[in-house]
Amino acid sequence: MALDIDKRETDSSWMVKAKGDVDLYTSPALRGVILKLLAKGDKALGVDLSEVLYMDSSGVATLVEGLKVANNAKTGFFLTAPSESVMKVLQLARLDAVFEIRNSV
Amino acid sequence: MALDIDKRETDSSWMVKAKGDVDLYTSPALRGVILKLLAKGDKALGVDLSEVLYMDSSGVATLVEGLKVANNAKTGFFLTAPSESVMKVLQLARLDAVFEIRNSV
Amino acid sequence: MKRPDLHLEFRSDPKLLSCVRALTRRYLEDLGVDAERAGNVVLAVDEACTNAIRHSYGGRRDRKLAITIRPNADFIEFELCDNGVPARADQVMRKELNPCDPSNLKPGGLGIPFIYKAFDEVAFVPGKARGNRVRMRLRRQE
Amino acid sequence: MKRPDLHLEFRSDPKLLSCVRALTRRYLEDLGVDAERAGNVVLAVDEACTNAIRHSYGGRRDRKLAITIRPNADFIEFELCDNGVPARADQVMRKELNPCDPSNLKPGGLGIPFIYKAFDEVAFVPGKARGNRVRMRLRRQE
Ligand SMILES: Nc1ncnc2c1ncn2[C@@H]1O[C@H](COP(=O)(O)OP(=O)(O)O)[C@@H](O)[C@H]1O
Ligand SMILES: Nc1ncnc2c1ncn2[C@@H]1O[C@H](COP(=O)(O)OP(=O)(O)O)[C@@H](O)[C@H]1O
Repeated sequence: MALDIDKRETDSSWMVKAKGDVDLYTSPALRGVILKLLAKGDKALGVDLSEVLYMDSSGVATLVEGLKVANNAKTGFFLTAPSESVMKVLQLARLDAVFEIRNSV
Repeated sequence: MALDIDKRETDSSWMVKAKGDVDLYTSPALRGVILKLLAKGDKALGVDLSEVLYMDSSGVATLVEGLKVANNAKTGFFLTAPSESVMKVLQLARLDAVFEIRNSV
Repeated sequence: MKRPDLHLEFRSDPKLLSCVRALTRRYLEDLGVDAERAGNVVLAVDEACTNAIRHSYGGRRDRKLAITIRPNADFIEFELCDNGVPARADQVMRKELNPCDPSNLKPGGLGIPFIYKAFDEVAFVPGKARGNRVRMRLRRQE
Repeated sequence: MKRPDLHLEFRSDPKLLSCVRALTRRYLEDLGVDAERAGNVVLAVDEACTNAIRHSYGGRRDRKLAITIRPNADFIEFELCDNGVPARADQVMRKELNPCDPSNLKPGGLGIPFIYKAFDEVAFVPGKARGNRVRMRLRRQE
């Protein structure tokens, strides 16, 4: 299943929106986009997960890696409106308190 | 996948509503309900296919058998609001002109 | 020959057909096959399985069926194998449907036409003593 | 032993995991497993496959994986087999996750805990020379 990835710039941040399943096949593309935007280092990065209906541990690892890189660079990193199934996986991973989660898009 | 089958009586007809996939596994149950109601012979019979998202040739055969029995008994027999995929199968079977198809439920 | 993408063996139980359809549908969607063609192929694969259960195995639910999905440069090939009664060649030949005559309704006889309609190439290969292979090919359009 | 309901062989290509998930999900739905448990099982099966592709096969996409789904009176059993590098027993032991320490973020190490979380019984059986079997059992609640 292909993952659609859209980028959008706002005044305060970069927003990356993923649509589809994030798994071993698709997470490398998401990782590439996230790391490239973080490398610019100019703005906070938000990942919109409202239309991700499935995410596995490779997707979670991608988000953790993004957060680590952002923390080291003192850049903001947040998740926006994760779908119910994404929230469940973050909870299973005991990572739901580690990410800044914003509810609206 | 289980098929839900509901019966409902109106002034002029029996309405049978199926929800789910109609295939080799589930069509015998639908056939049973249709033939039993037709055996009463008191009212027209409508089959509501608005929530059938998949139907195979065994489902089509069930409807054809119902229509034959109804024709022989001079009872009305109609299909109500078939979903797009049910319409496609009836068209593939070249049977779309044979059934009375009503649009609203 | 390259390893097939998918090879699904399943018990000849009508209850399992919804799983066969789910797998087939997802595979076609992932390849980007458009919804109309994919719908026809899902139906046709289901019909081939239904025929194998009913006719090759006489409705027995404890036998083995296998579908192999193999893509190559030109086609996506679906092959269904059973070990039951071989089909008679004259009954599985290409057949097209005419608009049905309302005074001559027959419940049945749709599976074979649906299979030929969905696929670009179809070959029924009955085994000598037993079994059938149904080879169904969809031309790639990407 | 009774014939399994489903036995899916697939190429070790991450692209095919969505088909494995679709099949697993539909099978569980048809059995009436509730959505929360089914979601955990779909994830866990996917993680077992992901581990086999990454660790047993070192990312090679042309190897064979097989999942067998066998129901019995008490359990639904999923067994994943590969022919790759056997896992080290100490790395695939039951592991539970604690709330993550934000100052010590590690991307990884989630697959094994997800597998033990979803299933009621899990056994990793590394082959002597090569291969792994991962036997995962879900207790029936119907
Ligand atoms: N797998 C099979 N094994 C044996 N006979 C078969 C098989 N598939 C089809 N046939 C034969 O072809 C005929 C036409 O099949 P089909 O068009 O699906 O209609 P139906 O199954 O409703 O009779 C069947 O009645 C059967 O005699
Ligand atoms: N199928 C396998 N074959 C070989 N080693 C495995 C297999 N599955 C898991 N392992 C080992 O167990 C470790 C933990 O797996 P897991 O919890 O999924 O985390 P990760 O894959 O992110 O390292 C892996 O790093 C690997 O060393």
